[in-house]
Amino acid sequence: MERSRLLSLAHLWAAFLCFLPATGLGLWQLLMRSPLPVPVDDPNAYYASLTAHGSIMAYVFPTLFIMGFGYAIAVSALGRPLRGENWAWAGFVLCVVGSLMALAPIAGGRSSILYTFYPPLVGSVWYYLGVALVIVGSYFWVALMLINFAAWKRENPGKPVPLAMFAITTCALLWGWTALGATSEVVFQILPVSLGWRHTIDAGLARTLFSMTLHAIVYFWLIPAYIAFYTLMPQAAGGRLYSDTMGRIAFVLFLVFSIPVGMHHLFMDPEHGSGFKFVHSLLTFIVALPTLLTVFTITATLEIAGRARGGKGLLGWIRALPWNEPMVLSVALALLLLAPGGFGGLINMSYAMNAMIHNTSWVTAHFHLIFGGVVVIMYMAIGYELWPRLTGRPLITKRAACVQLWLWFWGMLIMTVPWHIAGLMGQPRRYAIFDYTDPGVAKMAWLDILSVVGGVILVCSAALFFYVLARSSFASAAESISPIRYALAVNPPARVHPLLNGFMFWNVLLLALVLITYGYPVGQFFFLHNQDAPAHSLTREMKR
Amino acid sequence: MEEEHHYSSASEPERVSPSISRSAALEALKNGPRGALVIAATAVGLLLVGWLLFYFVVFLTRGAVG
Amino acid sequence: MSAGNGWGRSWGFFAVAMLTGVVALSFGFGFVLLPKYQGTQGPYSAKDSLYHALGLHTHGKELGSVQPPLKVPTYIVWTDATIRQAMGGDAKRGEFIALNCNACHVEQAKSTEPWIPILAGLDRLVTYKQLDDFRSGTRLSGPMSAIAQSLTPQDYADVAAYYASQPGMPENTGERMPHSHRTYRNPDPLQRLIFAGDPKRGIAACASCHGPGGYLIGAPALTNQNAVYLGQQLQAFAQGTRANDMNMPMRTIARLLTPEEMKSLASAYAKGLAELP
Amino acid sequence: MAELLNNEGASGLIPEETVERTERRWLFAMATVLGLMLAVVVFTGVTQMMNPLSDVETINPATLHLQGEFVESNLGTAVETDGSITLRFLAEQYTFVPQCAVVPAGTLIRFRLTSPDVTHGFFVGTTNTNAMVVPGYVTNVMARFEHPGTYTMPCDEFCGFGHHAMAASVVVVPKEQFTKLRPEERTTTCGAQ
Repeated sequence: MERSRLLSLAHLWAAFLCFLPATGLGLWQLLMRSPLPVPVDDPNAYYASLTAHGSIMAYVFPTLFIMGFGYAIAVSALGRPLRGENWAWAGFVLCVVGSLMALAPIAGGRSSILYTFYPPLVGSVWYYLGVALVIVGSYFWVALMLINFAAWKRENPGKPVPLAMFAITTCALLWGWTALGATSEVVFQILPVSLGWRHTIDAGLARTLFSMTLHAIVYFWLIPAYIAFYTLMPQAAGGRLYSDTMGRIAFVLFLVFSIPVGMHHLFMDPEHGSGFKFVHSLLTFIVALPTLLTVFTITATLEIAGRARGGKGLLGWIRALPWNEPMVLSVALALLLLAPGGFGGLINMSYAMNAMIHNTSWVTAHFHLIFGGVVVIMYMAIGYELWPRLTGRPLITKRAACVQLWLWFWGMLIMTVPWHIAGLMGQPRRYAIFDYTDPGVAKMAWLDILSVVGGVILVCSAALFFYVLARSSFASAAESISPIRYALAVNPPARVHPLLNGFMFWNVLLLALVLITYGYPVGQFFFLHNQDAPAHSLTREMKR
Repeated sequence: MEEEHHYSSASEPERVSPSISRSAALEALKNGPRGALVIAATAVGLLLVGWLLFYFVVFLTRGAVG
Repeated sequence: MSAGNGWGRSWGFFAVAMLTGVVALSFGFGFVLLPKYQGTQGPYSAKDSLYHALGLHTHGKELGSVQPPLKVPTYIVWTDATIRQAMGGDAKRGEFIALNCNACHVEQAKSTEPWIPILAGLDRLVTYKQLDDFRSGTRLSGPMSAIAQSLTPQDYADVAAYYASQPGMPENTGERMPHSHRTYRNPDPLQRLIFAGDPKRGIAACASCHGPGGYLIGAPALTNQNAVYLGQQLQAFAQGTRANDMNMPMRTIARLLTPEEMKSLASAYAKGLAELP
Repeated sequence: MAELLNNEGASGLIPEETVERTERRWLFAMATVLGLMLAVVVFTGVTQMMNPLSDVETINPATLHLQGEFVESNLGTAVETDGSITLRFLAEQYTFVPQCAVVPAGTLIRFRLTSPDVTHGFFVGTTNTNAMVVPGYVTNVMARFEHPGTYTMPCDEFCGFGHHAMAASVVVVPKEQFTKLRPEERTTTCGAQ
């Protein structure tokens, strides 16, 4: 047990250690885009920094965090030692080595191609190898989650798998499936070119493969946040989960629907017809359902707790909730951020309406609200929840933790709301600098300055988060610390339907759906001619 | 016999949150989750109205697509 | 929940049925209804709609405005084979061939005449492409055309390899250390032009292709190049008397520059951007 | 634990049914909301031709300067024999060619773009004309600008170190003014001195 706590702790430390500097990079990038003075104002450095910020925040930080959280769930919810713990450590080492390998060439200015790869732009081979290693390391985790899930089920036939474990296994499966898109892009298209074996790339195919990962990766990040909603928050609030079944349905829907929607990132691309674009648009509407379901279930769960604590009236229970509990506060803040974030998402996914905001700051704002807002604020709350259990030392202060969460909430809103507006005014994303002497651009100056204010608040919040965890790690050990406890549903099911207790059926459905929705869009590239483009490097001659 | 019911939360009973009893939860739910329904429905309603406004007022006035 | 209530017994059937319905609906809308009215000519027949939705309709060939080229800027095509050949020269052989070049581009390739470019350290693809353009006549120069016509493509590659190996101008691989004052915050308009560009006029930063810090296939690094040569070439691009830039980037951008800007850009690069902070 | 779970009706039939019924109603309500939005999307897609671009045309990005419709002399605004307008741009590191083009107001215009090097994108002012330009493919987009004026057309996809300064302009003039322009004036570097 002791070693598995160390395992989770190592993952979380590594995740947060790269998270903190990455927020700093983000703030510097905000300053670069604003009219304010900034040190080292070099556009090339901006693109390197954006590559680093994106690679850390999209690949390294969430992956390590989810892995660590997953191991903690497997041990605590299943109540048995982790099977294959040595493999877990091996996966961890691979992730850390891969991260360093990817970050070195970025820092050296050799891979300023952004974290979304963008072939035929090609950067240093070490960058791609590093990212690939992180994915390989995470696959160790995927396998371990599945193995531990299956082992428990074998030993407890007919019993419902604990919801937290069911959900984290969905998360692992989802990642296992969806990472295949980006992985095949890197392995079959980019690596051969950056190694000098091949010299041309089909950019259309690359974009399509990447789109298979690009959307579902968000649900890979999101599911742990929802696990906290469903299984950790009710106990912190002092209540019960409204419905266990709805949780299972939501997670299963995520698994099935979050991959065959990826082409909504390609609505404005010339390499696909509008037919499949619409199919993916409609399926994106469906994948909004589990979130809408969750919103209600979780609000109802909060209501149960509030009423159990003596809250009266239609909305009086809200005041009765323990708002000084980081877990409760963060869930409420996450739901509040989910509203504008989800609104942006509804706009983006609506087929032709995508043209209004495609590749403007609006999109950056949207995914910062969803990932940086909803997901990260829950990761922080999970961090506060797990820390005492992993270190054996109590959290030094819940008050500072709550202040930190509030700061993160306001910082994220102040940063992203102006971005939305600027995007509608026609501000492109991924610009290092703007020429504010242009009257058309000058109109957006105040928006960009406001975003910087948000960024400053976010960095302060991140620093405070780090401070609370670090100080708590060195507090004196507590006599006893209660274990992680998972919420009981109002009606804890004695049995659940086999389909909501395993994944084989959903895997088959998912596979069928992926074949239907991606079969032709990927297959067409093998029948097109002429489209291969020579690879381009930004910094040097390609190796030939 | 009821011991088995905790499995949907965690494998071991001591890992299950002891917050409130089932009867307390049912008592809290006596009037259904009305407040939650009101809040969630209002939020989704606002989203829908906002979406419609964006679609007809902002998007369609910006000209043709494709 | 127990298996039997509420949602019905046959979860699996229910899920598959719902999914089939959703997929059928999405294909019906996406491939039948929407494409029928898409485009300017609709409504289309069912077959045409399907073709359209799959992206199989193409327009390029039907358009009358497509005309054969009036002139060709360069016959170089950056295919694998070309790049391999241009990068695969033998510097030793190149040194021997370059004996002929040194009369003008002199030993160590420091040229004496300011309108003759410095070749030492020049990117191999650049030397190779320019020689081929001289040969084909897409870049005009009496002496260079004659010389280029007397050489083979393999000779181009060898000479290119030789000059690339000479110390002279910094390679495009250049520095990647971040610097300050390289954005529009810099009050000096010249430095802004070099390092940040001028989007109001559609002028990209010179440095993003010509260094320091940037690289583009076929674009030479310009730091320490002769000022007079640079100035003349910019003018030639602007007036169209030099037109061998593939896909017209230099003609497009040079036309947007004022004569003063061309002069100061040329002299700034010639001085190795040294006086810039 | 035992006392927690041991209470009225271990089967939990009555309340669980209530929970399920509520959740199911919520689910249907949400499906209705989404269905309504989808109906709007489909309806306007049919009545107003609001659909993303749909033509998959490939083109060899390495030989654009030698052959085909994107050779130098074909770039810019062209009037087809049937009077329709085609507007061709190359999006390349780090400029659009031509850097500026004139089109008539209130007319359906066919934008055709491609890239000789890496992926770019473009949008025109704050209109809905917004698409990616991927090397190897031709982007074919229909647009109509009702209001005369100069529209900025920035590159909106990261293409390299010069990305932030890559922009062209589309000049929309009244129809009658456009017809008076000589062909070379339609495709002119408007910003040139």
